[in-house]
Amino acid sequence: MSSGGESIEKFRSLSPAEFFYRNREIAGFSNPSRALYQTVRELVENSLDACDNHGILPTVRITVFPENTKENHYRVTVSDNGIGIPPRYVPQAFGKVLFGSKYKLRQTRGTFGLGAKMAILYGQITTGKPVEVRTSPKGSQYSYFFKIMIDIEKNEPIVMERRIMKRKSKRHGTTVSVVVEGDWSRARSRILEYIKRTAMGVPYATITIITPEKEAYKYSRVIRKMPPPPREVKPHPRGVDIEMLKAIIASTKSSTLKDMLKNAFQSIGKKSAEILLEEAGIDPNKDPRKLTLDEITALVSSMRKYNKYRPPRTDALSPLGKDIIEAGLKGVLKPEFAYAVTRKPSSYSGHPFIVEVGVAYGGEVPLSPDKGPILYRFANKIPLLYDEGSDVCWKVVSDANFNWRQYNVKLPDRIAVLVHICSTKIPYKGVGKESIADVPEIEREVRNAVKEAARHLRLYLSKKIRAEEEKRKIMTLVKYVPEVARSLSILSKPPASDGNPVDYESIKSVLMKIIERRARKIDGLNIDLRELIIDVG
Amino acid sequence: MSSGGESIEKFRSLSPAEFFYRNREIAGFSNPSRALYQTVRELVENSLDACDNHGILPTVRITVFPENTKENHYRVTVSDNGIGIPPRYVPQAFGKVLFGSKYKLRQTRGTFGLGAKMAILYGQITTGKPVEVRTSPKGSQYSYFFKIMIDIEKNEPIVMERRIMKRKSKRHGTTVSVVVEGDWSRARSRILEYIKRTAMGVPYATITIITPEKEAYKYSRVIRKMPPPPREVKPHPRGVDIEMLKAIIASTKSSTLKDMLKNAFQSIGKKSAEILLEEAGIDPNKDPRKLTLDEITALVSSMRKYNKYRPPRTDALSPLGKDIIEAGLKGVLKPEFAYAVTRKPSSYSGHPFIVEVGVAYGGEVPLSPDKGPILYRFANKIPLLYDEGSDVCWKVVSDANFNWRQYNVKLPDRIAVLVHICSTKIPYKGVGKESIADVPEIEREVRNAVKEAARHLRLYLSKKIRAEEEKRKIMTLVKYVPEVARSLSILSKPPASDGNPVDYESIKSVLMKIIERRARKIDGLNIDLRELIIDVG
Amino acid sequence: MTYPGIDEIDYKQRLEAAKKLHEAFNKTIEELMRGKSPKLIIPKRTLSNTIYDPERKLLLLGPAKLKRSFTDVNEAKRFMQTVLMARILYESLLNNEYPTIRDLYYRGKYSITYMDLRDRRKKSENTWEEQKESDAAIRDIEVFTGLLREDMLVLSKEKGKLVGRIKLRSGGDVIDASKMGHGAYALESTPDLIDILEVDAEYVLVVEKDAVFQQLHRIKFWDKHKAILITSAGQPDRATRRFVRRLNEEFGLPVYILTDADPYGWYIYSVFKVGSITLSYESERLATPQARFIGVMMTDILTKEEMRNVLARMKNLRKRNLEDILNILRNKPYIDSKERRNVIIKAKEADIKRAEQLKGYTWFKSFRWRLELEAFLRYKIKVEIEALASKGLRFLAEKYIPEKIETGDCID
Amino acid sequence: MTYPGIDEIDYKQRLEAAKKLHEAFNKTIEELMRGKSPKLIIPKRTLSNTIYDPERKLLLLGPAKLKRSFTDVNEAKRFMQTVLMARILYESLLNNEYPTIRDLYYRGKYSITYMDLRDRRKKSENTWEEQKESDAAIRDIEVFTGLLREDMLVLSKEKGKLVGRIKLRSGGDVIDASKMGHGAYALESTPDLIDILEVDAEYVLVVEKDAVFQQLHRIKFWDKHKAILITSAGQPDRATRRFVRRLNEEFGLPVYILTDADPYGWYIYSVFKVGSITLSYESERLATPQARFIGVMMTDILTKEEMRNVLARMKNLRKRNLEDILNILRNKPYIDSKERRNVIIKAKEADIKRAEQLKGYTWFKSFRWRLELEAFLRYKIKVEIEALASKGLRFLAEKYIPEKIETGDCID
Repeated sequence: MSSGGESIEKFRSLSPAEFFYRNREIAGFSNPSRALYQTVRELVENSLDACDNHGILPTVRITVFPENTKENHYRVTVSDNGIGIPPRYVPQAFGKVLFGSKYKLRQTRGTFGLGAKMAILYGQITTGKPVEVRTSPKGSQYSYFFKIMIDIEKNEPIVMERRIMKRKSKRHGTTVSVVVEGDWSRARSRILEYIKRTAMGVPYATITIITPEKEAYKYSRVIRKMPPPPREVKPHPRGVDIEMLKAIIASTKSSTLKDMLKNAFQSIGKKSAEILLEEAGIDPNKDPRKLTLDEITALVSSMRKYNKYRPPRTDALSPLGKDIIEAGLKGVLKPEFAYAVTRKPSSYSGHPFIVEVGVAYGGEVPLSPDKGPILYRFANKIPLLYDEGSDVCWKVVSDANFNWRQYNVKLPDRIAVLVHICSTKIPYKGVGKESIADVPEIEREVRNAVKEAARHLRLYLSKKIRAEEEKRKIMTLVKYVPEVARSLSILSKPPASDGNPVDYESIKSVLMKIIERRARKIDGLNIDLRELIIDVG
Repeated sequence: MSSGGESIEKFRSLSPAEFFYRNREIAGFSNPSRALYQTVRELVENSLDACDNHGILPTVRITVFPENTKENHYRVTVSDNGIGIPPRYVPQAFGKVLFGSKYKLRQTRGTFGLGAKMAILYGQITTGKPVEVRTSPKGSQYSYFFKIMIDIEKNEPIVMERRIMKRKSKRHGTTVSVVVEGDWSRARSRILEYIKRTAMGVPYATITIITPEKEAYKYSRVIRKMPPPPREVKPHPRGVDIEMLKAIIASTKSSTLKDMLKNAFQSIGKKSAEILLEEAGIDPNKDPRKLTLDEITALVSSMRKYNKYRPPRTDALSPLGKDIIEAGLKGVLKPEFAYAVTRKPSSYSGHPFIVEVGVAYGGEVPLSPDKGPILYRFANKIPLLYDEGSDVCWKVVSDANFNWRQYNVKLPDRIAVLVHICSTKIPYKGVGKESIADVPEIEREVRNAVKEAARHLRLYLSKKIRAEEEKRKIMTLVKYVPEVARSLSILSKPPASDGNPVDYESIKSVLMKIIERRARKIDGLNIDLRELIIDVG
Repeated sequence: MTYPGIDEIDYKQRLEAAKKLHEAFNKTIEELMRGKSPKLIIPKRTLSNTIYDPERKLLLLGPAKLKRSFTDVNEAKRFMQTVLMARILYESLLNNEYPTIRDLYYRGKYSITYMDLRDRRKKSENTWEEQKESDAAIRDIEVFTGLLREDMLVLSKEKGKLVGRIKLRSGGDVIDASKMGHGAYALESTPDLIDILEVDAEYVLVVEKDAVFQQLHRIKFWDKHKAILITSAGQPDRATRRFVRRLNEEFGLPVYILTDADPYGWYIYSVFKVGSITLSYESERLATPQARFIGVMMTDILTKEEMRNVLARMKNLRKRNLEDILNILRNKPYIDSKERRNVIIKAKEADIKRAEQLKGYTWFKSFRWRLELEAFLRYKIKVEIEALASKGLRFLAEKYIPEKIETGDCID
Repeated sequence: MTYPGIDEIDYKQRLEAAKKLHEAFNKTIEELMRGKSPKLIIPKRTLSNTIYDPERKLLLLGPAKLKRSFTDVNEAKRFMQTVLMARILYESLLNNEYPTIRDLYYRGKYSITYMDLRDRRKKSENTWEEQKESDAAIRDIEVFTGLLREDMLVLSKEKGKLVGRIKLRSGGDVIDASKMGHGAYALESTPDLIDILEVDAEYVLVVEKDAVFQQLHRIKFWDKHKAILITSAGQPDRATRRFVRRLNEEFGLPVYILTDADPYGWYIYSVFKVGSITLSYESERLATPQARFIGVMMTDILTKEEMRNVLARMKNLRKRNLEDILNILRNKPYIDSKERRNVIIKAKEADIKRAEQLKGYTWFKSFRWRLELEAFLRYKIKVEIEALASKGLRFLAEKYIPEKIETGDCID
């Protein structure tokens, strides 16, 4: 076909690895400082997922060592005691972009199957060094060692070395080691802050980092309670879209639409399936494979509008829970009051999510800014450090949008809010995973959770205020008794000394009796008020 | 191999279409309002590229019409008079993610081969409607019409309809039409602002938008001068990385390293090739295919450190140029002074870029904020509207980082700065393409460009101030002459009326002579100063 | 009571005041000793209980009372402060002291020490922090007992000066205010203890500004025009007001007030005439309802054209008012528009607010006052007495003041 | 010159002043008419040209002069303002006016209209905007001609009052200041025109505060202690200062100054004694170098323990100083530490800054003044005269003042 024009475009296809290699900034690898931080982060999060998703109390050890000082190359090594990786998957898991274990409906820290590969890709581009992986899968008798590089054009792994070793101990886990060009001096405080906050959100883990200066920072496990590991679940119908329904139809084994809906989705039973199909005007017994595009569109529309589903199943999610959050806040911030809320599950676009909020007040909590409380954001247990201002959580808790005065809090005050959002899919604003997008469903849940926690705070504060108030009133009277008695006593003496003056003690005594009458109405006040008086000199 | 553990991970691969379908937020499709804006934007930018990259003065027409009011579906249609698309490429260009014409070293507006496909993907998910494309390639006698959907799992196009028509007129170009779920009322002002700024940066285009309310906004071409279209070029050696060099080695036809360097890179001649290889300690006549990984690493290192290359070729770039920028600023802002700078090309990570800066001052320029001048950002002729605060350009021009006082500007003032960065690859912070990352090379160029423009502004301002100053001095004396003459005249009369008073006119006349003596030294001042006096009443 | 400085009149006054103080509080004490919670019933000094009596042309306290109960926690501190102040005043009277209000503040100020119920710690609180508080206590006692502070021999800073054909007896001396040279007689704090022996004058001219007073005195204005010249040197103090009142009340002398043409000057006039709004209980003895405002007036400087603009703003004008206007404007403006440019001062936001307030007061609702205020609000300008001096002192003394008194161009 | 109010003395003064003014400016005019750019050579009134003369114990203007040339664009406006003010003063003198400085401001203020060279539009500019500017012009003329404003019959607001055994002649009247009843004699603006006829007193007591003056007067302190009692009612005006100076100079009366113990009070003392720092050219006639500070002193209220702390801060103490201390502290503190708690006021930041400044002045560098200032800076507290009243008026009149005078516990 066509065409003799002098300036015809040339078209070609691009592998995912090549795409991300060319656009590494969008995943946070924009400069040596940021890249080093991002590398640590991606590897640590993979390690934590390999542990707590499988009921293992995590022990993670990070080292950042200089590899080639002249060229600013650093070796980042992260070891965990996780479940390990089946050796047949290792090459692809580390050498093929968009390959991984996280593409399903279950809460994990990493989401894009991209992070670790970006670190490897970046290391390979900047230092030419392969990634080194040593893994000891749980239950296996062997340890496996790999050196892998990525064929960027083909998006395929190149295994440069592979070894198998018989293992003596039962210790399992994975160690990943990459060499990247980095800028430690500028990344240092970022990385240490990240590790500290991570430890705050995962108080059941032990995390150690050893820096190029050979300093070790260790955060030891403070509780042994763990959130239940998440499980994979079927999608929730409220978040269905046309594309998803088409995929389900293509793979279903059900012979009627009704059955298909029941089998493919959570929260749909016989009855609701019938209602949905009636709404869409489709025969419930129709063969799913015979649906027209218009029928699919109608069915999606009715599934999204129906509002009597059971809430999404929480099995896929792993919230921290009230106890862990409150323990974390108390341990780190030492407040006079702490309260946490775990909301019921909800969903957006078919992804279930749970919002958890903790509020810490008073005590040693640092003073907040004027514009809002101190905010600690977590997404699937990951601390979010940057771009706070554009995060939906900040939008909710900032003073401009949340009426803190209504809860007896006048900013700035000693108040901190922790928000944890867990979901099978966190809607990040960018691949850098630093802020969460304004999804209305999430915004509403965060607001309700903050309100609920703030109500408990208000209750605490107003009780405290009332008790103080009553005592203050009594004191107000008692303290003035001596002067009033003295003055009235002096005024009672007529100028031309006839008449009948009243002495100080008598007046004082009458005044005290009047006050005691009043004080008796207050319960819990059992003290001789006279002891409070210090007579006038 | 492995392994009877109870909780083994399942691994699988993901197609790029599926990846972006799941993560559409990162490309800016996070909600109906944002998605509608992003859809318009992606299609308009593709249209402009199809014109001015090929020397065609662009005429672009956009319509946004309601398609299904109940479900908030809008049809967005964008037509251009561009070069058209060869029909054999149409299905993949619109139905396969990461396929396109833009994966080469040449400045284009779109970069990721992703934008239009994301709009199509989003439309398909939310409305189930295919994209409709009508294209009339330049020089062909036919028009082609397609309806295409994307097979997301396979990342392949599904052509639902295909027609060929014999064409009468010679008019060429492409019309793309998608139906998406949108929120026009919230996206309206964003979209109109985007169109306005686009027109500001491309004053040689005619752009029309027709809104759902049937209002038409038309920006007509104001000049016919166009920037020269960019051409594809070889990479610059300063931005080489290990991966790139490996790819070049794999495909080179040269038999010696020296030849390979000369052929594969711009700015390398015989001499510099020899120097580079000597630095890396490699025989210039070695067969490239026999290089070890260590040698490759050494060569990359020496290529990146060498600092005597000719600057990168500008053929791949299409800067607007001083004239177009100044015309744009003057036309839109009506300033009393405007000056623009086009810097010499530079490069970062192997990508050439050019920075252009225009400064507009005084006149009808609106008052800037305290924190910095009004900033108009363009990247490859695209206006950037959002996330200004995190953009490298804001970092450079904000008062905190740029000493405006040194240039006689005290903020707030009537000052605007336009920054245009063009490059074969703009380092955006996110796929949303709203802000540019802090790449040191770019930051330095922007700062130098702003400094250069600001120096011309300072020159203008200080000349203006000096001339005014001289005149002011003369006025200062002249205006006080009447009162001084009167007072001295009255004081000259003794109290006991003997003595010799001096009259008003005589004193005035002497004073004026003294001033005229002084004024004669100022050139260009040719006026009888007496005319300026208004005598005391 | 053996100090040589004690004079008979002061001593008599002391005894009388002390008796009243004792009696006023003794009732409360007696009730208390019968076991009742102690309280003071005090006339309210609030704005809402300040009433303008159009008959007597005075601001007076209305009938509202407040009950200051010791057992009301919101009132306890003020109760304590009130009895504390009463005691100090009582003691001063009995000890032949002449305290100032600042003295009283110091004498009553000390730290009350007590044990706090809440944390069982020793704490302390001052009886009062600022003189504002002790001053309020003095005022409470004034309205509670009906004794003014002067009656209790409290002295205060006095700025009022006097010259003219008048003879007084004070503290045993006879003073002839027409024999003060270029200086003047400075008034005392207790003008009720002055004997006015002889008055040979036709009116009293009160001048807001001390320097203008001196200028008029220097050219013996009072001698030529048979006037008593008084200056309040700004906001009038109580003694000056009381003395002016006595001259008017006891000798029937007309009183003319000369101030700047601005809300501040008008308010000075208002204080002389009806009393201070915040201290209305004093008015009965301090205010001079017959006092009249002689200038400077807005109408003195506005052109006929401008006056028409002002009239256009005013509603409900009667025909008689319009005739008045023609009459008023006969000799005006005193300052032509060219001179004026240099003597007018732009009104500030606060001035305008103040004028809006004045507009609301009954005694500023007469036609002539409305004219002044509307003129001010229309043109937003102020004029000082000194502005007339741009035409020379003789203009003020020989034309402006006499002409106004003669033609009756004064505002009541 | 036919106005009846003109008196002989004033008229003579006018002619003399007018002649001086004319002569001073006529030199400039003559030079100008010879084609020279006009200029005025004026003694500099800057701080750096203010010199303390330790011999005469006075602040005086130094020898530096400034050349105010009309053709210097930075000086042109001030040149215009200076000759404008000279003209107005000259005219006032010749017209028998008694202007105030506010009058002069108004008389000289008008809009200069001119055509602007730059845009050929009519523009205008006021001769001066604020009185600050016209006041500066008056001062320039004072130093330029050697005439003080009083010499030019410029009147000003006067706050000074006087009682005691003294007879004066002013404006033809004879005034006996011991016959003022409870009131007082208010001083005039031109004290050099007063004839002091007879003085039967042993010293002059100047009291900063009017109310304290009234208290002392009320108990006839001046009679019992043969004193002349004067109040400056705050910062002293020029007439009060000149009159005090005359009493000291012409009659050899010791002068004692009684102020609050704070930098503001000390500065008042300093103005009486050596003159104002910003207006040092007046000192030669207005200051009283012999005046002594009688109190309130920091050393009046500090305990011996506290005094030791203060001494520890002071370097270069000689043995004699230490003996002095013991002597000073013999009768002190006058106020015990419990009373003190309620009468001391915490110093503000501005007070401390001011005290640091005072420390730098030569006349505050004597041992006794260093003691006061260091005590203030160490404890950062202020004490008012009224604080002594917490011990009763009699304490002040019968113990504090007499004892200090007798024992010589005053600061020079």
